[in-house]
Amino acid sequence: MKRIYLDHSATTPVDPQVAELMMKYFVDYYGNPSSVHYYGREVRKALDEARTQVATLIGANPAEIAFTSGGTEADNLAIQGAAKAKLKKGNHLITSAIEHHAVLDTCKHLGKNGYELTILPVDEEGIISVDELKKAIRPETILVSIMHANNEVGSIQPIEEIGKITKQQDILFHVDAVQSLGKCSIDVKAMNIDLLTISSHKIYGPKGVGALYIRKGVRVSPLMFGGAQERKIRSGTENAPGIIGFGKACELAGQRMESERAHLTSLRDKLIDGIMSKIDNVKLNGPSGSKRLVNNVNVSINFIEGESLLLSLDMIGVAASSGSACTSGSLDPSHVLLAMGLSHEVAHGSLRLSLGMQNTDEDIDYVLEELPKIVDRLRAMSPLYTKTSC
Amino acid sequence: MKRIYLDHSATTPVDPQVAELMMKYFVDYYGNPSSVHYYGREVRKALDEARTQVATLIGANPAEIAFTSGGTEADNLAIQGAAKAKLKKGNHLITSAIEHHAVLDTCKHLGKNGYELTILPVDEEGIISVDELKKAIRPETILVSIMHANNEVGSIQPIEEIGKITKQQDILFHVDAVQSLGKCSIDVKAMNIDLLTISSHKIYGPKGVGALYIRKGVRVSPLMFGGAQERKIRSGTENAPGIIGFGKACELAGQRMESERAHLTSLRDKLIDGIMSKIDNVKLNGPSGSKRLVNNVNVSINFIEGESLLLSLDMIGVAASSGSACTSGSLDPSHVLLAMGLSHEVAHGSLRLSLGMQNTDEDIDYVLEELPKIVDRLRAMSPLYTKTSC
Amino acid sequence: MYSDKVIDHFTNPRNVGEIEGANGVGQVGNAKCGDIMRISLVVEEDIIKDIKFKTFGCGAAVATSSMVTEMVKGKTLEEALKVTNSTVAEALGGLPETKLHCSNLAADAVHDAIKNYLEKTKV
Amino acid sequence: MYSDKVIDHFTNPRNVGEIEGANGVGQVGNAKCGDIMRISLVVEEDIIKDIKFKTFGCGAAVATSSMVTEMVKGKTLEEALKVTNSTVAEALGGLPETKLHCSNLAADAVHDAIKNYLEKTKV
Ligand SMILES: Cc1ncc(COP(=O)(O)O)c(C=O)c1O
Ligand SMILES: Cc1ncc(COP(=O)(O)O)c(C=O)c1O
Repeated sequence: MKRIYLDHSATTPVDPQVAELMMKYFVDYYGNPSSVHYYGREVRKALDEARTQVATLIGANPAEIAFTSGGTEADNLAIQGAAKAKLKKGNHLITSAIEHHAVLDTCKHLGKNGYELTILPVDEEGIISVDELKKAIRPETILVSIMHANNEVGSIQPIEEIGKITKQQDILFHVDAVQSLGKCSIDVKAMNIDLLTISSHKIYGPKGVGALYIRKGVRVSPLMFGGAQERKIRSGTENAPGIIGFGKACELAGQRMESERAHLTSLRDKLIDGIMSKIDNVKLNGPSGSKRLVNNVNVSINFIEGESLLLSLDMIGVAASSGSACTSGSLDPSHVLLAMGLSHEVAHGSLRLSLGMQNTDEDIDYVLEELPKIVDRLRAMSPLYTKTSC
Repeated sequence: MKRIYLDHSATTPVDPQVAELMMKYFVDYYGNPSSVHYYGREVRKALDEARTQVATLIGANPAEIAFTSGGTEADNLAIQGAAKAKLKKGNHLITSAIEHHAVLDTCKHLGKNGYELTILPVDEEGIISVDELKKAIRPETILVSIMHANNEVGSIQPIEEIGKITKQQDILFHVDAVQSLGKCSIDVKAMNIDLLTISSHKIYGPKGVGALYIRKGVRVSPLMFGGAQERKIRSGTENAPGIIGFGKACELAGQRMESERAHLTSLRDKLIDGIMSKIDNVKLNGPSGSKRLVNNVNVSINFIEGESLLLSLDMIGVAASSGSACTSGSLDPSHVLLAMGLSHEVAHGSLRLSLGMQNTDEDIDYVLEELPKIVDRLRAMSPLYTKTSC
Repeated sequence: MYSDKVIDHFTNPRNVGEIEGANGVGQVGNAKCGDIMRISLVVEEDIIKDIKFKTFGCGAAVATSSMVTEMVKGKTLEEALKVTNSTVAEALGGLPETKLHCSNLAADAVHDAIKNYLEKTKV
Repeated sequence: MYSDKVIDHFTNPRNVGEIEGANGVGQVGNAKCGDIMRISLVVEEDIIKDIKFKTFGCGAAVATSSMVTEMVKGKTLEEALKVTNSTVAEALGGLPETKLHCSNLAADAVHDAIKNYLEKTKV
């Protein structure tokens, strides 16, 4: 069976060039980078190069990058670490209702443990209001954490505008850029970002590696104690092959960004237009055009439930995801879709198709051919659907 | 140049079988294990198998394993997590002076943040006294953290005895078994261990992966919040290839344990005997015989400094490590050697040679041939050495 | 995640639809929680002669609905009332832990339809 | 980590040893901190005619000791006193950050030996 992977926002395959490079550091240059000897030194050099590759993609200095075990750890390190380090100054945090759980749940945890938390709402396109953010700022506000691009609906937040405000008011600004890395250009200096989370496995690098950009002069308390690696910010033997792979993936992402943006945008718009015209009772979730992440398609298909849609797609070789409760791991459907004002029913029927480098026009044609049949079949089974409902 | 790697306690090469298996999960089965579709399901199955492989090696149930980004994170999760979860019961922690920094520094951090800490001394062989441990226990003691085998001097602690005491007194018992895994048999049930740290890159698995065994019924608070992976104990997209590689490494380690123990013990004793007989003014650090880790050799070579010894060895292709301040990343030499009563001078001249699977009798012969020459050369340069000093 | 039987029943669900002249109709769940199952059946002389379902829900919800219709079709009402959500899950070769509660209500829907039949015929 | 020059001086240190009839001897550091450098020199008519070192310490300590002996040999005392720890580090093509303080004391040892010579000759 031909398989079409349309779940790149969940994770990506490792680029063969990246995998090959890592292999070298598994079996040949396997030393501990802290070691004095040959095996350690060779790895140390490669680590330094990776740090530069990562820094370059986001406009940072290599010394401002702390490698972590992934986006989740970087988000936690940024938020827990900054909150702790800044507690003398204040205890108020601001975030948005559509953040990834790694941000939202960390903020909520702090909100129950001595900090005050404001969760900003979003509009129906999944975008926060800068005015509301301004109003939420208090003298004791120490951190604003707003994601760059949303992982479910692809909405892009007004990061530059927020950065100007936080800079002016001397508040730390953390941005989760896990989804935008390699797809939107990021310049931490120009955007006035103090802390930026990125993750390797969303840009064709290995899983289990991420990084936190920490602007020079900004202090975050560590989550973990130990061998004092990463300038004490992140102890633990460095995952050298993983970091080196991430570095390479960043380099490739930088080289490919422009052409990939064009490629993905064209596939995205073809897919959205096709779905909207071929299936009735469908709603596009998230903005369209330039406010939408280039590789994100998210639609609610009324009267059917997301997981059964995914299973049906899987049976014809198409891998996708959904914000239905049955796939969210909780009893409620996606908190992002609910925050955008969707009813539970409509949120249950959401389908995310996230595009990647390997996808082709033919892939989209195939999906546009098959998806309507699946929808028909599931709707015929649904007690909520009657032919007249359109 | 022939290269001989004698730094297996710092890290090991990845077994080619493990690397090959991981490759499959980088480029073919790359899905997110939380996904409903084919790519996710295939990975989920392999993760389940890895969990079983890891659990089997330590006598645990698969559901008692939480994967982490390494030994450091597992130590932090165990100690910070248990301390937090048990705070209602008490606030006293007990550890030893020779723990890895991932344990010791975490305990010290807690000691400055509302907890009471007892650090047990060790004898000149680097072993704690069970009697002193008993005396240190108070009604408010909630956690005892003692490593299985020490990473520098290879001393093996009386874990079974400690486990009986902590069990009887209803105190949590955490064991850092990073160095003993695959070299000593471990049975968490028989040893009455509640929390056990292990790390993949010390047993021919990939870096950046570890696990914490958490006995059924024991609660630890998470360090990180997010997607609720690993039963909410450790959020973050699973490092699937890494975990799968770790699983395979555990399986292989189990199969090889008996023969490796014999192989390593024989090389170790040959190396120790050779050094002691060929070089004057040398001291073996740590115990000998069965109380010593099978792959550890640690000697202090008087009148010379560790880093220059390592550099000299590196130049003839031998990779080793030292507890000298110049390699410890701090201004003091190894806290382990100091805790065993060594003077700073003698600690600076320590040399650790840690053996592995690939080492041969010829490797040892070569080291025994070359090391005395290097020592002579460095001593000739040393203001501390006079020919009469022996 | 799902057993082969679940996948089979999801892919080729038995007895989908609504019976025009049903003398018993039952429904459980609601769209908010993500699962709705509607059962219509024809009872003749205490025996379920015909049964059909419509389901909005995940794979487990569809498969249990399909399975329960097979299990009770041709059975007496008394026998059908003995079929529970867990016997349905068993018949499917088990369900994932997370699906055991919210998506496993098909037997309840059948019981609801039988109750509806009994209430109707009482009158 | 170390520059090629450091490695060269570590591998082939110049002027190792102790001069029997030295008229100036200096020593800095202590074994506790892990670095000791001892310099012995022969001064004739204000010029360093001969110089040797003995060093207990890391690669940087050995290399800086070796380098400093080369830098001051044949120089006047005044010139030698202008050689500092940082000019030695520079001459070696730089040292790792962590080595800049504790292991970079060779010039101090030379200065100490010159002081010793000057004190002796004053008497
Ligand atoms: C926006 C966003 N933030 C954070 C994460 C977490 O990153 P990781 O999977 O590397 O832990 C993800 C992906 O899972 C994400 O999409
Ligand atoms: C005894 C011991 N504990 C913990 C660790 C830390 O493990 P990791 O390197 O996987 O973070 C190590 C090794 O570095 C170790 O030897």
